Amino acid sequence: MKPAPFNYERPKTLDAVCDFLAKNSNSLILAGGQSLLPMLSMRLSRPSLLIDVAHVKGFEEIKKIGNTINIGPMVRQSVALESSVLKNHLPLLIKALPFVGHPPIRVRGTLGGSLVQADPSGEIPLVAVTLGAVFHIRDGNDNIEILARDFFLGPMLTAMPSSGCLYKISFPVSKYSKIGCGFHEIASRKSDYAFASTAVQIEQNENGKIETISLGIGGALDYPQVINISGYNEKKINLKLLKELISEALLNIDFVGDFHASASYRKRVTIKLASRSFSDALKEIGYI
Amino acid sequence: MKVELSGSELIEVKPEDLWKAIIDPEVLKKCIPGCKDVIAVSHEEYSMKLNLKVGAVGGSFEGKIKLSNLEPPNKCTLDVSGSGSLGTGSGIAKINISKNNELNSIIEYESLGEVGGLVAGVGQRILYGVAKHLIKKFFSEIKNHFLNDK
Amino acid sequence: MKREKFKFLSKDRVPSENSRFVSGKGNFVADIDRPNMLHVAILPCHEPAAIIKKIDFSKALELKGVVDIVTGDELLNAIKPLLNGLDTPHVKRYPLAIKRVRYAGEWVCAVVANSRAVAEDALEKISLELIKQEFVLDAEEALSDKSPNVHPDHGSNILLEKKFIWGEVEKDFDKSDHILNYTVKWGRNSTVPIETFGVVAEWNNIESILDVWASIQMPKFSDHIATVLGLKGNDVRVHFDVDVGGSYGVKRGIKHTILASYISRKLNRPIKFIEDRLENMRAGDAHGPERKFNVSLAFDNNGKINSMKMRALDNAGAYAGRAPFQLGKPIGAIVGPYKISSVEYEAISVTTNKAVQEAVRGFGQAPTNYALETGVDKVASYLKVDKLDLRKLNFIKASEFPYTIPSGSEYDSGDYLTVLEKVFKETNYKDLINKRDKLRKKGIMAGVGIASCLEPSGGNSSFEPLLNEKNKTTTWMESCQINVDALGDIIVKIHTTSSGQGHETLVSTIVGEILEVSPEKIRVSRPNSLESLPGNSPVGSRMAIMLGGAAARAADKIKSKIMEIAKFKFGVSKDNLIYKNASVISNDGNVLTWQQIIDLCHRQINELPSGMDPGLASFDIMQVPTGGKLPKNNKVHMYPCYSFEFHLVLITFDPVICKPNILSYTVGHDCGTVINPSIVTGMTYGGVAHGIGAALFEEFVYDENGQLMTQSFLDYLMPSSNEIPEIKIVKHCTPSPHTYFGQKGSGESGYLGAPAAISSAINDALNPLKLEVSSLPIRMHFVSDLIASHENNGKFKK
Amino acid sequence: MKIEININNNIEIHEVEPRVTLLDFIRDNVGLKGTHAGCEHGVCGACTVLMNGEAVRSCLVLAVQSMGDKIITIEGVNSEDSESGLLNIIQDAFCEKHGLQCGYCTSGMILTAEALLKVNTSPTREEVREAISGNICRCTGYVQIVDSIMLAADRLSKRNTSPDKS
Repeated sequence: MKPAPFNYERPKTLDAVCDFLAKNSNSLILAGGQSLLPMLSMRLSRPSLLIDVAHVKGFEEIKKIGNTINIGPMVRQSVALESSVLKNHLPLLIKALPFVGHPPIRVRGTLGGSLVQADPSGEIPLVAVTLGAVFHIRDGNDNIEILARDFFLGPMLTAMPSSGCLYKISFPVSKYSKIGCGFHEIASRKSDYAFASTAVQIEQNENGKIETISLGIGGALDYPQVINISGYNEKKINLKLLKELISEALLNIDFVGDFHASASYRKRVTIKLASRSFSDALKEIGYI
Repeated sequence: MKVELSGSELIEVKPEDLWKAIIDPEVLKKCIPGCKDVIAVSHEEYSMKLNLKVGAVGGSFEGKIKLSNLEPPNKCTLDVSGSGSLGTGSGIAKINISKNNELNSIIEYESLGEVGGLVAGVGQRILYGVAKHLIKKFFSEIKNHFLNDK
Repeated sequence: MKREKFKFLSKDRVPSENSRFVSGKGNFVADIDRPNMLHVAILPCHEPAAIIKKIDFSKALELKGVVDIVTGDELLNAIKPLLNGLDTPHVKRYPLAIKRVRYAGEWVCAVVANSRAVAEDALEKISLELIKQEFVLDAEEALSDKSPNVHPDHGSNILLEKKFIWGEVEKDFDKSDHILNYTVKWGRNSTVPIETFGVVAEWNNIESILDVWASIQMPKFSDHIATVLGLKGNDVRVHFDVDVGGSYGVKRGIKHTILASYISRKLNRPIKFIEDRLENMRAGDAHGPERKFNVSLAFDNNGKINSMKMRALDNAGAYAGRAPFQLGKPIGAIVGPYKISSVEYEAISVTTNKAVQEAVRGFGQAPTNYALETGVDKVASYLKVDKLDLRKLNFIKASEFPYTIPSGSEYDSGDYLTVLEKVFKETNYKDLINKRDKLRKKGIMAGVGIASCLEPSGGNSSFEPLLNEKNKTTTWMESCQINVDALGDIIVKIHTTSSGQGHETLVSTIVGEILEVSPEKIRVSRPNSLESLPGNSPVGSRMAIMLGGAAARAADKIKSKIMEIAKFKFGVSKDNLIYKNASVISNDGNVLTWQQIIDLCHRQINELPSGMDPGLASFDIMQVPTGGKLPKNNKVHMYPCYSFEFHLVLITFDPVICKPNILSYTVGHDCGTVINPSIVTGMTYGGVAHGIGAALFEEFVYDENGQLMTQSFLDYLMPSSNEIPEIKIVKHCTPSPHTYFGQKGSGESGYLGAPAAISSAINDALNPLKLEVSSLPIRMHFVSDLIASHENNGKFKK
Repeated sequence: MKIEININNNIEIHEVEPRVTLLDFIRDNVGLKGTHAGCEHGVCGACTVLMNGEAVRSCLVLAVQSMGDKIITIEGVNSEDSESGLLNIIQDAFCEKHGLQCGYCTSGMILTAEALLKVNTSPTREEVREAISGNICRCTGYVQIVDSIMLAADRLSKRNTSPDKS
């Protein structure tokens, strides 16, 4: 199990990265490599050039600018997990990260790499979709912004242009006084590809009114999706109602099944995990 | 691994034109995702080269397309088989083109594919989703083809 | 020897192998580099059945660094088929596919290159022209006349079909109050060591000798190599000082070794072939039993089980391998720890278009135990009696040993009820049931599982003549050599590789015990096969008994010589001499020290009794205790010793998610006298973990097209530290009358009962819903879907 | 490509193809055989090494990526931290508690334990289980491995709190 031959470059600027991408149509970006290396070793992936972006200036930064958290694509998952900015402003991401691989994977694995990899069971893509992250991509001389929920098209399939490079991920900071969140997932063994995962964030204003509810589901579908939960404004929110709303919202969604987990199982579990995630979120804002 | 897919697409072109397109090597080459080459070996058999890429996964395939049960411009059966660095693939697709109205056709397909080798053995989790996506892409390219024609 | 007198035995001593492993100094086969060495990679064929029309490797040969490409056609003319032990001359197996492939992943050709990476580059440039053939995957279907034959020349898919009737089965069925029929399935799983199989083969054409370093656990390995390659036995030198990175049965590697050795001879260069994980999972010796059991139990109103009919149908895969014999060994403990007076056993092994099965921990015993234990649970459930009480009622009592079971095997010793009592002191059964009931009231699925079973140990091969009448083997020896050098230091030689069972510690402890020398001072050496005495490797849970036995007997011979010398020196009878602390003391106060003994033996032959040889050395070749007989009337005494284990488990799960949570796991274990407690304890923990894997996670899954869906560790799931609970082990010792110290085997412990216990617990949890699962592995979605489709579903949903 | 990597405080300079993993570099180029290949696709953890003090899987890193990083393998693990010069406290604890059998996963386990005990000096058994959950062991059922790491943690904390004791 040895990779096929390829060339290797480690540019220091985004321009240089884009230059390599433009010049070589069969190049791939190496952003940590925790998913890419197995694919290379099994020869499922056969780039002629690997562009290691670990040394690109600014790619490891986490910054809060105004109401936006900007995250560089090379921020390691283990670093993100310890980031006080992320702990304060993106608690959902902090709850999701421990489910990503095992500790040694998170030391090397990056946020950007995980997003572009677009594994259907990826936790970070699910959080990005749920929180409405925006991906900033440079393609040649063009800067493109793609909303997370428009980015993922299928398993490992994204709207990334073939010569594009993700250089920044921005997450909106909640404008409300309180946020509550919950993240739950189930796999055969902890850290396996999730059969189903659910991410919930609830925002509450200073008067205690719930302003937004976001539910994202992953693992059970071809790519992470935001589930529109409607019909809660009129009534008081409770778990029973939410569960009904979730079940209703999932009615027409095509779940994926395989020998590890049937589609019907994934659907039932998604409902159950979504309820748990809601329960956590509502508890955090003191609603229940 | 078995991959069963069926569906239908509305294409804004007459059945006769659609029929011509889907048996035209040049159109197939343009519309099959990753296709590098389609050569007609005979009226009913094409050889094909693919360079498929799904995210970071990619590999080359060589294969054949055989047409049978031809009932122009409505029906045919496509028998596709190939192998390459990622494994083997084969499948049968039944195609039915019908007239929707004067300008539109509906193409219905029922396909049963088999994927074997490495990609089935390590990627079974995502194969179905990828296959769905590729078929979707094929039809959107067919639609693009007619749009550009206009 | 009495236990309480042990100086080193049964004491918590640090195994001597440990220090080299914790410092990264193990000598694994992948670590061995030879000058001018070449590397091999394998081209698999991904069709389950096809005729090979053409292999075009011309482009691959052009690649820089590629030295040679070998195909099956080449091997066909150069070597003999691998040996399979059965009388099936038309089921021929070679390292590479000959003319046709019979399972997806089968090896078609081998590329030899300067590096493994280049060899893999070349694989991509080989093209195969194939004619697809019909294939069969299911064992029942393979039995049918309508199915394609995996080996057309063989004429059917049946490798072995044998029915045994031991005792008055029909009579016992007639007289019983009830009969219960059931089917259970054991999924195709295996032990999947973290080290794949590897071999380095080096032919020396000047000396006509083949050196082999391989990560093996296999009896008669060098004989097999020599036979297939047409060499003399003394042309093959297998190095036993290789550390093996786990085996638990599967590290056979004969086809790998034959291939590498053949290439080495052909090219006259050292060949290294280390399987990668893909090669290993598809077509290495990675797969284990896949078995379906149809069982009928006949029992009385009070729960007494009188008779059993068992049909075991095994899906051997494409070639014979060791699969058929894995139906044979369980005959030695076919009734488990129970008094069942008669048994009908039908063993069927069929070929299918799946990868070949090899030996796996327990050699078929774990599936059989699972089938039997599931039945005992079912009888209890049917009669509405407690499943523990039912077991107690049917147990063979301590006073009844030695106990001969219907198939002819004699159980040596045991005290099952005492083991249970001890377990309940650690984890009270009633408390566990109460805990379960409390959890159930909270809407949690909860079940208590138990399993009691035996580990036949002391590895004999009596199942071979039983299943193949042409085989007349009655010996399955093991040996050991001891030399005390001129400085008085002890070297013990053992003639096998070791894959984590601590053989060096085993023999140094035993020799140290007998000679009363600290085991730390004893060096254990593992020479090559040319410098070795005959042995049969650590199969069948035999090394404590057989290697330990041979070491003890060899040490006794040293001691006897010393006593002879002392007798001569002091002119007194043996009764007046005591061997103590490596010296001999006479009752009149004379002392012959170790140093003096060494001087006499190595330097002063004139002081030795006349005719006595100089030096102080011995060897022993030991026959399996109680062995040595051929089967008679289809009955056979299988193994000498029977260890006992009792598992008690509490499992909970959410009725929707169904992820099993093992809240409590206790094992009672009686393997007689324990040589090294931390080794035995470790193997039992490991065996339980391995059994939990088989019960819940592990399976080589084929799809309906014959494709292996689990070619990597992404889909073949082994338990991690998160899935294995804190296991409690409760020890008891019923010594075996047949072994030197009363020891029994323990290498398969845990694995033999854990799958049955886990299944028992999950079925107990499902029992209130009148649902059950009867095949392994028990996947979460299967249980959840089962519950969901049940009409009572609503009231359990929370 | 010519690359320089600091392995066990030695600067290793070798000519390698970019496709060579850090695992193969350590074993084949540097010749340190204590780092083991188990699955080569990042699941089993047998190839774990320390990179800048943290446990990583050397099969999931290319050698060329590691230029500038400090790698410690099992052969270098006792260099800073051994009283006898032979085995360090964690290695000793694995011996004593028999936290191994065949020894194949052991290097990876010990390095994972090193990384854990650097950041968490007194872990609970649960934390130890979580930390080693990416390292598959087929022999031990993990119990004695957890015992070993707990013993090592205890000894390390005792040593660190009583500097006089040597």
